[in-house]
This record gives sequence, C-alpha cells and structure tokens, in this order.
Amino acid sequence: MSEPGSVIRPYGDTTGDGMVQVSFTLPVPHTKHAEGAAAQLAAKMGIDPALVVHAKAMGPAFTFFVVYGRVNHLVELDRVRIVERDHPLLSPKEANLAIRKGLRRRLAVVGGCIGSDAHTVGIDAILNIKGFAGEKGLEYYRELRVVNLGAQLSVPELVTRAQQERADAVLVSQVVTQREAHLVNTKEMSAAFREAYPAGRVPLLIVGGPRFDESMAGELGVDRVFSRGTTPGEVASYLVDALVTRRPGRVVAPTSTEGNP
Amino acid sequence: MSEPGSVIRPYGDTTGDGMVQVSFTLPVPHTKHAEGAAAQLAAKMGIDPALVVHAKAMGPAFTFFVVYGRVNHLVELDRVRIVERDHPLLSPKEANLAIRKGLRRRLAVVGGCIGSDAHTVGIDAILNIKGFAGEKGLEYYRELRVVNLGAQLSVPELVTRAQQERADAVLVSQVVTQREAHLVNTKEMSAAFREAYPAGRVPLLIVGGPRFDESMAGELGVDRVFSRGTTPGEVASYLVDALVTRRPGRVVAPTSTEGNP
Amino acid sequence: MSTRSTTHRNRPALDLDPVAVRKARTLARRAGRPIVRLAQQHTTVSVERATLRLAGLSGADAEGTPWVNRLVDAVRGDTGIEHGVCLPVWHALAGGAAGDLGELAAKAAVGSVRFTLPQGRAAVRARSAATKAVTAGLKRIDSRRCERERLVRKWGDAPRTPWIYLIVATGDIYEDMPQAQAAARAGADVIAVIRSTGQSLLDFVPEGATREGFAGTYATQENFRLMRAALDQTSAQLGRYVRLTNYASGLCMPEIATLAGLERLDMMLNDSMYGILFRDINPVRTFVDQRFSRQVHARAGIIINTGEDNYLTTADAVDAAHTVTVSQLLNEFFAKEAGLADWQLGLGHAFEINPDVEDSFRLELAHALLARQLFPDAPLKWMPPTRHMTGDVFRGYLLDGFFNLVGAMTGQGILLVGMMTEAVVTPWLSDRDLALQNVRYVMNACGNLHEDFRPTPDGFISTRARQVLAESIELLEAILRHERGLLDAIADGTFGLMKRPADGGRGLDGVARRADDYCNPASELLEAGSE
Amino acid sequence: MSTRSTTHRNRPALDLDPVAVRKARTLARRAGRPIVRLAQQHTTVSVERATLRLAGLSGADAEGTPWVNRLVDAVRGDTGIEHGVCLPVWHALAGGAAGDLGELAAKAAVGSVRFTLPQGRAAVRARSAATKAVTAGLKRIDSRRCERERLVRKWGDAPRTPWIYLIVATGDIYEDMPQAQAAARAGADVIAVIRSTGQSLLDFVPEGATREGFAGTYATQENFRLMRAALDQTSAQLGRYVRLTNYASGLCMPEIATLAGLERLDMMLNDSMYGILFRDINPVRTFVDQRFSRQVHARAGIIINTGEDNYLTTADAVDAAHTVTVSQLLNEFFAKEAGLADWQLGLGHAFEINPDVEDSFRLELAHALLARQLFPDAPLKWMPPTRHMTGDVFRGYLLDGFFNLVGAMTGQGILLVGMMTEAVVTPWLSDRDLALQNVRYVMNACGNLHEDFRPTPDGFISTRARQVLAESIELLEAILRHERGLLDAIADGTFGLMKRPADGGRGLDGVARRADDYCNPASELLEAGSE
Ligand code: B12
Ligand code: B12
Ligand SMILES: Cc1ncc(COP(=O)(O)O)c(C=O)c1O
Ligand SMILES: Cc1ncc(COP(=O)(O)O)c(C=O)c1O
Repeated sequence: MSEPGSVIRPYGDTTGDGMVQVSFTLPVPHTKHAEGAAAQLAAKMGIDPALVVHAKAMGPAFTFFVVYGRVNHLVELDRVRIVERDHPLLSPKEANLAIRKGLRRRLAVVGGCIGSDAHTVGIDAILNIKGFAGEKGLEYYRELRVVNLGAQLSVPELVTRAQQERADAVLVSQVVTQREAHLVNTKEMSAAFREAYPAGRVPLLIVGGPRFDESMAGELGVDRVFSRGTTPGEVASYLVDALVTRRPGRVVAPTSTEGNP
Repeated sequence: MSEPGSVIRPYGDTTGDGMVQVSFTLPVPHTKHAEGAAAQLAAKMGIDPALVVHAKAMGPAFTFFVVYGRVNHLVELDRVRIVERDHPLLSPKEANLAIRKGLRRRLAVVGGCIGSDAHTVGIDAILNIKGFAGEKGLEYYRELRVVNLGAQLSVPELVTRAQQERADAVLVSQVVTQREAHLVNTKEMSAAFREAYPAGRVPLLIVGGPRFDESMAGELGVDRVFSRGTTPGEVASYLVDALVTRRPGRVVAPTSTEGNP
Repeated sequence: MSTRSTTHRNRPALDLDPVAVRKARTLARRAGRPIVRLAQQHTTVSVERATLRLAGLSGADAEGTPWVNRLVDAVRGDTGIEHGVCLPVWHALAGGAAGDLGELAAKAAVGSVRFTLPQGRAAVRARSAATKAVTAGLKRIDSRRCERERLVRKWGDAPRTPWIYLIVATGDIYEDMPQAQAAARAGADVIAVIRSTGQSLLDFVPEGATREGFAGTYATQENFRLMRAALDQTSAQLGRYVRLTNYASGLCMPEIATLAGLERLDMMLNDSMYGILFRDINPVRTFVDQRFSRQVHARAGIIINTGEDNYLTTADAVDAAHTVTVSQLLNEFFAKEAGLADWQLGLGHAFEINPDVEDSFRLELAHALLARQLFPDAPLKWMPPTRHMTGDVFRGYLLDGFFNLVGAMTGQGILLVGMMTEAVVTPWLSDRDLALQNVRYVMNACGNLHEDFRPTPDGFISTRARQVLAESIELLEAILRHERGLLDAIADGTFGLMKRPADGGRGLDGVARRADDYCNPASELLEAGSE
Repeated sequence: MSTRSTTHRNRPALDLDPVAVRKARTLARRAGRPIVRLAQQHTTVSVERATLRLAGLSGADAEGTPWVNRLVDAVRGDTGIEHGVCLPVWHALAGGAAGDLGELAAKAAVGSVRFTLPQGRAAVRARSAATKAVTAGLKRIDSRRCERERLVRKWGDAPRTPWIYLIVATGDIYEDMPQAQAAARAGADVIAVIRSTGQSLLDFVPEGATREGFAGTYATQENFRLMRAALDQTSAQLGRYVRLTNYASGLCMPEIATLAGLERLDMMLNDSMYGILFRDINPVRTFVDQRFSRQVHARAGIIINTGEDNYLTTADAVDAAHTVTVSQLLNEFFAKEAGLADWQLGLGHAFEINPDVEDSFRLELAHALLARQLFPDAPLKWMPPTRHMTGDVFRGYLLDGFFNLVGAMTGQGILLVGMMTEAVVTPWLSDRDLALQNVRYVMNACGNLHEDFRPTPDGFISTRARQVLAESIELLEAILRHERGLLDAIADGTFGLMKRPADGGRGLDGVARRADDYCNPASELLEAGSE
C-alpha cells in the first residue's frame, strides 16, 4: 500500500489541501487578544493559514475556540509505527488444535480488572463465552482454562490467584485512565509478578483497555498491550503464538515494526 | 492582562493539562496502519500522548479520524500578534462632529462586492442604516455620503464609480474564499486603484469579510482589513482616524503591534 | 415520486380553511397571468440560442465563445431577434450560405454571411426546415426522458422519501465526480453540482470539461455528460438510480435547461424570480427565459427546485415566512402554466429561524406543515439552516439534526443535507459523511414519529400556520393593488428586501418584443405541452 | 419539586391498565417486605459508626483512620456489635473512661479501655445518655433542612424542570469548586461531584479536603462542606439555589448519608441494589445500610437518585427495559418504607438503546413515558447515552440532543446532562459548556413539543410501554417464585446479569444479627419517620 517514501496530507475537499479541524480552550477571557492567542497556538501546531472560526467565552476566565486550516506537516506512510501481528490469526478450532498438539495440556488463563477500576465489560468481552464483535470469548476455547476474577482486584490477590491456578497467562484490564491510573497500576502489577516469580518463569502478562498505546509494552513491563476494539480471536492467536509456537514461558517482546502493514 | 513572558496552555479539565481535540481525513483505507498514520500526524502537530479515539472508513480510499491529546506547545501571551485599534471608538455623534470640524465637508464612501461574489449581507451590515449588532450602518452618519454599489461588481466599474463619486474611501467585501478568491480579487482591486490614481491620491482602501486575516493589509495593498463580526462603528471610527485625525488623503499603514491589548 | 405523494398523505393535518387556500391560489393566478402574457410577447437571445441548440448547433470558437452566441449575434445584427432567428438562419442555409449550422455560424462569425428575413414561400420553406431540425432535438430530449424512466425501473428508485440531496462543489469536475460517487455510495439519492459563483451572470454557456470554478463547478454540456455518466456507473453498482441536479437560473436559463434535457439531468434549480432578486437580472428577461426553460423541463420530465430558501438568508424567517408561501404559490402557477406536473414541483423552503427564538422548532414545524398541506402532491424541497450556522460546528451538527427531524415529521420530498461547516468552508468529504450519518440516525430512529405527532386544531402550530397563510393572502392582495402588479411589487422590494425595477438589471438588452411574424418552432412545439 | 409534579401532569398519557399497575406495585411490596425484615434484624459496623457520627464523633487518627472506626472496632472486639455500640460506649463514658467520645476513641485505639455491656439501671443510664447525644445530631440535620428550605425561598428555586444536573470529576476538590461554580453560572441547577473510583469499597470515610482522586473526588465531610459553601456563594450571586449531589452507595452508606445531612447536601445517589450488583458488596450488608441511610435522607429532606441506568451499561436497553422498571418499583417500595416522600424519589432511567435500532427514539419515548406514568409524583432522573457513545464526538453531540428531546417531551424531573466526550475522557470544561448549550437549545426550541405529542392508544409507543410493564410483572412473579425471593433472584443474576449470592461479596463480616437487647437510639428515633 505505501511504497517507501510515499507521503500524504490530510484531505478536506481536494487532494493535498492538508485541511484539519481543531478545538480547544484557553484559560483567558474572550478578547481579540485571546483570538490572537488561539491563532498562535494553531500556528505552533503547524496550521497555516489558521482560521479561528469560533470563539466563545465560558465564564470570565476561559474561552473555547474552533480553528480550521491547512496543516503543513506530511504524513510519511513508511514511517508509521504500529505493533504488527507477526503471527497467524487462528480460528478457535485451529487454536485448540495447536495447543493440544504443542502443549498436550490446557492453557491456564487468569484475568481481571485491578486497582479501583470496576469496568469489567472489556475483559468480559474477551473472556466470557458471549465474546465480542461476533467472536466467542476465550472461555469458549476447549483448550483454555479461564479464570475470570472480576473487578477491583488488588495486585497481591491477583498474584496469589495466578500462582494457585498455575497461570500460563495473566490478562488485566484497565479502563480508567485519569491521572494515568492505567499505566501506574500496570507497572505495579508487572513489578509484583517479577518479584513473586523466579526470573523467566513469570506468566505471560497481557494488559488491555481502550486508551492504551500498544507500543508501550516494554515500558509497562508486560508482554503485550491490546487496545480499542480488540477481539478474543486476536488474543487467543497471540496466546498460542507466545506460549506454544515459541518456547512456552519465554517472555516475548512485542515486535514493533517500521513501515507497511 | 498578560505580563511579559507569561505563558499558558490549553485547558481540558485541569490547569496546564494542554488538552486539545483534532479531526481530519487521510486519503488512505481504514487499516491499523492508517490509525498509526493519524497518530503520526498528531505527533507532528505536537500532540503527545495522542489518542486516536475514532476512525471511520469513508469509502475504500479515505478514513476520518478524531484525536484527543495533550499538545506540548506553550502560548506566549506577550507574543500574540493582532491588529490593534490605535484610535478611539467613536459614537455616530462624535464621528460626525469630528468630520464636520476636521474636514468641513462630508466624506464620500463607495462600497460593494467585487468579482463574482454576491454576498451582500456583510457589506450591507456595514453600510445600510439597518446596521449590525445593534449599531446603525454608515448611511446613518450625517457626515458620510455612502454609495452602495451592490454585488458582482467588476473592478474597472468600481474604479470609475469611485472617481465619479470622488470617493475618500472605498469599502470592498469578499466572502467567498475558495481558491483564495478573496485574496486574488483584493490584490487586483488595489492594483487597479494605484494605476488609476496619481500616487498618494488613492482613496483609503478597506476590505472586509469573515475569512480575512486582519494583519494582511500590507500584502493585499489595502489600508485596512476587517474580519468576522466587524461593527459599523469600528469602521466609522477608523475612517475618521485615517481621513480626518491623520492628514486627509494620506494612506495609513495598519499598526500591527506585538503584545498586550 | 408516486411513493412520496402517498407517504405524506397520512401526515398530521393542519386545520386550514379550504376557502382561504383556494383564495390564495386564485390571487397567485391573477398576479401571474400578466407575467405569462408578457413572456408570450417577448423573446430573448437565450431563448433563440436554446432553439439553435435544440436544432443541433453546439461547440464554440477558439476564444470559447459558443457558436450559438456567434450565430444569434450575427442574425441580431442584420435582422434583430424580434422575428426569431429561425427564419433568417434556415433561409440562409436554404440559400446555400453553408452546409450546416456549424459552418454557417463560423462564416457568420467572420461576417461572411448576411442574414435577411425570408418572405412568402421562402419563409414557409425556412420555417419547415427549422421545425424539422428543432423537432429532432426535442426527440432527443424525449428519448433521454424514456431512458431515465427505463433506468429507474431497471436499477430501482430511491428507497424512501425524503430523497437525500447532497452537494458537491470543488470547482473541478474531475474532483466532483469521485466525491459525487462517494456521496452516492454513502446514501445520497440526489447529487447537486454547485455552479461556480457568477456563472449566472454570463450571457453564454461555457464549453467543455472545466477544472477552475470558484466555490462551484461551471455548468457545461460536457460537465453534465461526465457527471451523469459517473453517476450512471455508480447507480448500476448500487442498484439505485441516483439523480443529478444542476442550476438553470441566470442569463442562460433556456439554454442550460435544454442541455439538461439533452444530458438527462434529473432536477434543475429553476426559480421564477431568483435571477431578478439575487442576481439583479432584468425582470422581463428572467420571466421570458424562465417560461421557456420550464417548458423544456416539463418536456424532459425534470423536477424543478425553486429558491424560496434564498429569501430567508436576507430576510427574517419568521417575519418573512409568508413571502416564502407567496413565492411558492407563484412558482406553482408559473410552473403549471408552463406544463409542469405536480410531481415536478420541488417547491423550496428552509429551516432558517433563529435557533434562539422561543419555540423555534415548533415554528419550523408549522411552516413546513403549511407548505406540505398547501402542495400535497409536490415533492417539497426542505433546505437546512445556513445563516444561523456559525463556526461552532458542534452546535451546527445538532441544528442539522433537528432540521432533519422536521423533515421526517412533516413528510418532505427532498431533503438537502445540511453541513456542520456551513459557516466555514464548502463541504469537506468528511462533512458530507458526518451529515449523512446524522440523516440516517434521525430517519431510522424518528422516521415514524409523525404517527404520534398531532398538532391540536387551535394549538400553537395550527395557529401559526393559519397566520402565515393569512399574511400571504394579504401580501398577494397588496401585490395586485400595484398598478403593474407583480412587476411593481418586485420593483419596490416586496421579496427578499431587494428593489428590482422592471427596466433595470442585467440582460435587458437581450430582450425583444416579438414581431407579429415571430417564428420559433421550439416555442410552438413546446406550447403544446403548456396549459 | 412541587413545580415539577404539576408540569408533568399535562404530559401525554399512555393507555396503561390501572389493574396491571396496581399489581406491579403489590408484587414489589411482597418482594421487598422480607428484605425490610432482614434489615430490621441486623446491624452493621457502618450503621454503628453513623450513629456515633450523629452523636458528634468525627475526625481521624494520624494514619487517617476515622475515630468512629477506631471506636467501633474496639467495642466490637470486646462486646461485638450485635447489641449496638451505644450501650458499651456510653457506659464507658459514664464510668469515667474518658471525658468525651473523641478521647474515648483515642484511648480505645491504643487499647487502654475495655468495653462491657451494661445491665439494669446502668443500661438505662447509658441508653438515655446516648439518646441525648444522638438527638442533638438529628437536630443538627433538622436545622440544615430548614436552612435549605429558607435559602430556596430566599434565593429562589430552579427556574423550570427538568433540573439540569451536571457532573464535576477532576479528583481535586479545589479544581472541582471553580468548575462547579462555572457550571452553575452556565445554567446547572444541580452539581454532582463524582467520587473517586473505588471509594465505595472503602470501609471508612476519608477525612479532610482531598486533591488526589481517580476519575472523581473523595466524598469527605470537609469536601462536602467546601463544595456546599462554594455553591452557596454562587447561588446567592445567581439568585437561584444550586443543589449539590454526592454518592451514598458503598460500604459506608449510613455514614455518608449522615454527613450529607449534616453538610446540607441536597441529593444523594442511593440505590437499594447498586452496591450489590456493581460493587460486589454483600447483599445483607447493603440492604441493612441502605435502609438506615434512607431513613437519614428522609429526615434530611434529601432527594435520592437511584441507579437503574447502570443495568443498561451491561445489559441491552431493550431486552432489559423491564429490569429497570422492576428496580424502580423496588426502590420506590424500600424508599417509602424508609420514610421518603414521593418528591424525594429521583428514580433513575437512561437513554441507552443502541441508536442503530430501528425506531430507537420512539422506544426511548415509550420507556420514559412508562416511568413518568408509573411514578407521577417522583422527580425522575433521566440519564444520557453512555455505552453507545464513541470517539465520534459529533455523533455523540447529536445523540445527546435527542436524549434531551426525550427529556423535554416526557416531563422528566432531573436531566443528567450528557457529554460528547463520554467515550473519551471525564468531562472537560468545554464539554460541559457545549452540553449546556445543547440542553438550552432543545428546551427553548422544543420545550413545548409535548403539547403536540399524542401517542395513539394502540400505537407503537403505548404498545411497547404495555409490553415492558407486562414483562416487569412476569419478572416480579419469577422473583417471588424463588425460595428466598429477592435474595435468590439477585444470586442468580436477575439484575444487570450479575450473580451475587447472599453469603458472598464484600463487607459481610461487618454485619451482625441484632441481639434482643440491641440498642440504637438513632434507629429508634428514625423508625418514627418510617411507614
Ligand atoms: C459501562 C461503563 C461504566 C459501568 C461499568 C459496568 C461494568 N460492569 O463494567 C459503570 C456504570 C459501573 C461505570 C462506572 C464508572 N465509570 Co464508567 N463507563 C462505562 C462506559 C459507558 C462504557 C465502557 C464499556 O463497557 N465499553 C465497552 C467495552 C467492550 O469496551 P472496552 O472497555 O474498551 O474493552 C475493549 C478493549 O478496550 C479491549 N480490552 C479492554 N480490556 C481488556 C483487557 C485485556 C486483557 C485485553 C486483551 C483487551 C481488553 O477489548 C475490549 C473489546 O474490544 C464508558 C464510556 C464509553 N462509552 O466508553 C464509561 C467510562 C469508561 N467510565 C468512566 C468513569 C470515570 C467511571 C466512574 C469512575 C465515574 C463515573 N463516570 O460514573 C464510575 C466508577 C467506575 C470504577 N470504579 O471504575 C470514564 C473513564 C474516564 C477515563 N478515561 O479515565 C468513562 C470513559 C466515561 C467518562 N467519559 O467519564 N462505568
Ligand atoms: C447568506 C448566504 C448566501 C446568500 C447571499 C445573499 C446575499 N444577498 O448576500 C445566497 C443564498 C445568495 C448565497 C449564495 C451562494 N453562497 Co453563500 N452563504 C450565505 C451564508 C449562509 C451567510 C453569509 C452571511 O450573510 N453572513 C452574515 C454577514 C453579516 O456576515 P459576514 O458576511 O461575515 O460580514 C461581516 C464581516 O465579515 C464583516 N464584513 C464583511 N464584508 C465586509 C466589508 C467591509 C468593507 C467591512 C469593513 C466589513 C465586512 O462585517 C460583517 C458584519 O460583521 C454563508 C454561510 C454562513 N453561515 O456564513 C454562505 C457562504 C458564504 N456561501 C457560500 C457559497 C459557496 C455560496 C455559493 C457560491 C454556492 C452556494 N453555496 O450556494 C452561492 C453563490 C453566491 C455568489 N455568487 O457569491 C460559502 C462560501 C465558502 C467559502 N468560504 O468560499 C458559504 C460560507 C457557505 C458554504 N459553507 O458553502 N449565499
Ligand atoms: C433557484 C436558484 N438558482 C440558482 C442558484 C445559484 O445561482 P448562482 O449560480 O447565481 O449562485 C440558487 C442558489 O441557491 C438558487 O436557489
Ligand atoms: C446509585 C449509584 N451509586 C454509586 C455510584 C458510583 O459508585 P462508585 O463510587 O462505586 O463508582 C453510581 C454510579 O453510577 C450509582 O449509580
């Protein structure tokens, strides 16, 4: 799709026009000077010309702006960083088969929402039979033994249960992101596992949630991060690849590639 | 209001959080790679972290994105460039008085929409008695003789009428901006006047319209540019300042200042 | 539009006095009659050029001046147009001045032909030759109309009403085409290609494919052909005939109407007074051109869209509501007189009340229902908010949603989709996609709300509708009180606050009072269609 | 809410069978009775702590553990709580163990006091001392209630219904205050301070002003005081009493309810089953705490908000519509039993139907009207779309507009304003401003549309409403078929698809069966208010 060096621009109504829409609030009263300030910010974002098409006072100290204009940046398609799936997408059938063949035992998967987060719909979408987007959840896979620990789970609790269940993989969901709660909790979690397990024996750590950046696995100390719109099949396929295809137990770093998908 | 060096950031829900909203279309099919491309553009705009919160395919070749995130630019309030009003805002009464006193004759003002632009509401808002935003239009000023030439006026026509009417000031409106029609037409207009009049005798040239950047007067070869939400009073006050307070006839460059309003 | 005319029948009925309704129509007829007579007594350069186009003359010279202009100007120089150009032209051909119209125009352009008015048998011969040529043109239009009907049967029609009407306006026909196809795929039933600003003031129709319009794309025969072909391709894929719209209004109404018929456009913006009021085109010129162009539309099976929305962009939508109704009544009269059927009357109105006005939504409902009930069999064209749209695109998107809701609740026939960027730019691809999503939500979620919507006979909505109807009657009476009726009313700013005297405005010099021996086979053949 | 209860009376009536309505209420009563008995037979650590708070004990030790926790835990260690903490505590005071409750708690914390259960005259003395102390607390609550009534008279009440309810959720009380004041100035009638995630799972109420909540701000007595003072200041400026809301639900319902009464909060989120279903709090613990907290709310003149909206975030809003109705009926029963009046019942429901569902808007109307008609005198709390909101903020803004429209058309009492960024972030200042603009437009433009809205007796809307009512009756009957009725129904996932066994969940260890000599002056004094 994108041959090396190929660049594109945003599209308003003509190829290459580079048009974008922006809105933001500045903590200043609504004056002509404030509109100039909005234009300055737009300019710093690379918008030129920038049209401040709307400015509205919100109380005495804040002003809301809508800006339209042409952004002068180029999108370099061959420099796009995304976390690739470097393994096949398996059907439940294929996944079960691979596990039975490769492992001769069921995989134990433990999952839940840690910290004060009570948003279980996401993890349930991955784990429960009901599933998500038409795909059955992991509980549906004969060769997966799924333990769903639910919400507002403390990290120590999670670690203990993982040990009891002799978990091959631990799936954690974090939906609340205010004050980076999701990052803080995830780091605490991965640290706790490294502490509780002998090096190299740590179960596969997977974290997910709508506001995660999938390329952050390294930073967070987990093996893989899943974000918005993940489907159970994607998770199952990854589990098989990481725990069966590659040496079981081995911690796999996410392959973050440059370039074409 | 803004002491030198004072900087601010956009405000989401906490002082200094720098949060902004952006939307744009990229001419690529909706794939994971496309979402990466959107994130790249956001990054180039200075948004970090950038959350691609919405991506929607529009046909096979385009994708629409909504991005939220923290922009790392600072708004330097004392570096905001705006065109200041460096003269008093006069009431019709005061304006009339100033003209009668300073000039001992009525000022002749000729106005219209040039080129193919047929948007007269804007210029009418400035010229017609009815006025705008509660302010009476220039026709209401006893000491102004206003000739409204209406829409879709050719530049030569405008010049001739200006000469016939011995216009002190010419007011031109441009609303359609597609393909920079407003800039092109304005430059053509100012050039024609310089051609038709002896140097220094050119009437005061004023252009207005919702999408003009007021700091462009120089570039466009006009004396003053008025934009979104201009009121007749602002225009009258400027006319008095430029044609009466300062030496009549003299062409005044717009004062474009740095710093506090 | 058969589907539609049934769908709206079960719409909530306002309690209107049938006598008042009849009275309003009668007054409109009385105001319109003299205008029709005026139109019958005059011809214009554009009417004559349209006639030559029907007779098969097309193309332009090196400077891009169409041959029809060259030829008509030459004839006009020699004989004037008051007799019609047909007699002099076919007389010249008969005299061997040239082998065909093209060659004749070329020679005329360089002044190597002189035109004279044939008499007696020569005149008879010229007339029948001209009639033969013009008839061929009308036949082409007839066959395009049959073709449309065939394709609608073959591919299927719009799935429901209102038809979803979307605008493209890049200025470049080659950008327009993919955007129009994308819009159709996304659900548009009708695509309108906005014209470049100011084309309505050109006294000729540009030639060929064009790429450099301002805020719109030039209306040319080739652009019509290209876009219709692009939409046919998409229609076939979608199994749904997607209609194409352009603009007739302006100095070339008769010619553009003719080209639309020849290229199978499906709708045309054609208002009896728009050119006068919003483009300062001479009233007589406009009325003459308007009648001829509507006769052509009638023949071509094209649905016209009138421009009442424009009034509300300069006048207040509450104060001037009755001017919209009066204009609709006049447009209806002129249209029917020109031979158009009810299903061809896309009478315009718009959601332009200041949203800050108390009960604004219910006022919109009242106005929309009034139009719906006054013209039960016309595919009303419901147009979105524009003047109260601002740079606040979120608010704009919301307003468009409530505009869509009125459309759904009042059984409008054609819904011009509003764009959240109305106050900012000509629509972006994404604006259109978001706008269609908005329409889809409202139609799908609230499409049947009208079943539960029952304005009480003397409630706010019915009362408002009756008031607007009453004011319309008063206004029509006021118009008739003028010495020269409608012409004077237009002169003193009755509509859209513009004053347009009958002897002012552009294009007057292109008007001529028909001589007794005026001959125009096109007019004659088209009159057949008229009332 | 007198204004409201009148406004909605003239709302379009659904054609519901009064017999069915009565039946539904009777079934709810039958399902609720055993739960009330259960509540009367138990006490919890939180009930006991609330009692001490009423008696005037506040503050916390160096680690931030509240003195009420210290004291109750100590007593519990020595005598258990089944007799209530009052007898042991005031007996100790009488015995000179300490000069006041604070000192006693401090000593108890370091284990330097032993608690025993007084007998005979000693018991009588302890009881009357305790009653005196607790009565003083209730008097403080009474005076705050009078104060509210006085201020509402002085400053004036919300100008119309629905009351506009806005959320602040920065996590920092000092950011919350200016934002709440801005929201009030912008038109909010009610401000809700969202709690930090997980506070409901804390078995103590944090102390003091807090600045570090996650996605919300801790509910503390000091935060309550600060915010109420900030809103009083703004109310005075605006000449309109702006109400303050917080959350009671969780392990500390009785205490938070008490603090709310003491700090003159005006509304509290208080659902009879939310803690059980959405926070896995033990059912018995919840029902006991819930009853006590509602008795306090009743006394304090606080309007409760129930949480039926939550069901629809996990279950489908069409399939599970009847579970909302059943929960409303149960909440109504428990509320009235605890002494709350109709005007204090902010029963919840929400606009959560998948917007892609055909006729979704009319389904929402049907559900909203059903609630309106089942509870004609309750200030229903109408909550915005959340789960079907996406990152497409434009679409979200539109959906919120149609949510507002349902609110306006069906006479809701409290309208929780939806945010276009629902799927993205906790609301920004600008989201709130845009949201209020949305509400203002809809109320102003369509506020009276209900006059023209007449669902036909056997039309889509009435039929749907009847169906939901019928399904509710079936469900209630199914609940009653369970051996232990509601408790078993909750255990097998009848509500929100969560299975919550009566012997599972958090906080069970804080529950004790009351001994025959159980003594709690607070309960006794509050029972007076109950049915
Ligand atoms: C439903 C909901 C609730 C329900 C939760 C019910 C339940 N049992 O889960 C209730 C009502 C209880 C609730 C409460 C609160 N909520 Co809430 N809630 C939502 C809502 C509306 C939908 C979330 C949802 O279910 N999404 C659907 C699922 C399927 O999507 P998902 O979570 O993204 O999961 C997918 C992927 O992310 C991924 N994934 C997710 N987890 C994992 C894990 C693994 C291992 C893998 C592989 C993949 C994966 O796969 C899933 C399928 O694709 C959102 C708003 C919105 N529309 O998004 C707010 C939202 C998440 N809530 C929010 C907040 C703040 C709260 C509260 C704290 C305060 C409040 N607003 O009431 C409370 C307290 C909750 C707490 N203590 O955590 C905020 C979070 C803001 C932020 N970014 O920090 C949101 C965004 C709303 C808002 N704008 O304020 N909420
Ligand atoms: C009303 C209107 C029309 C009316 C015009 C009626 C008339 N007699 O003016 C009609 C229906 C005829 C019309 C037609 C068209 N319009 Co138009 N129209 C508008 C609309 C809805 C409002 C414009 C308006 O009246 N604003 C109110 C006035 C008071 O504001 P203003 O013009 O900004 O003027 C103020 C200031 O700018 C300033 N000012 C303006 N001029 C001057 C001059 C001087 C000297 C000074 C000092 C100050 C000054 O003072 C004024 C008071 O504060 C806008 C959309 C919108 N909501 O903005 C589209 C809009 C301007 N139209 C547009 C277009 C493209 C057209 C058409 C070309 C195609 C079409 N969409 O139909 C046609 C052809 C017009 C032509 N040939 O030029 C586009 C322009 C896009 C662009 N940026 O290039 C817009 C933005 C709509 C859109 N999004 O497509 N239009
Ligand atoms: C009836 C009618 N004709 C023509 C036009 C466009 O005309 P022009 O090309 O002059 O802008 C409009 C614009 O809205 C219209 O309503
Ligand atoms: C009735 C009720 N109580 C409490 C809450 C919030 O509880 P928590 O603090 O556990 O998030 C909600 C959330 O919507 C609710 O509906």
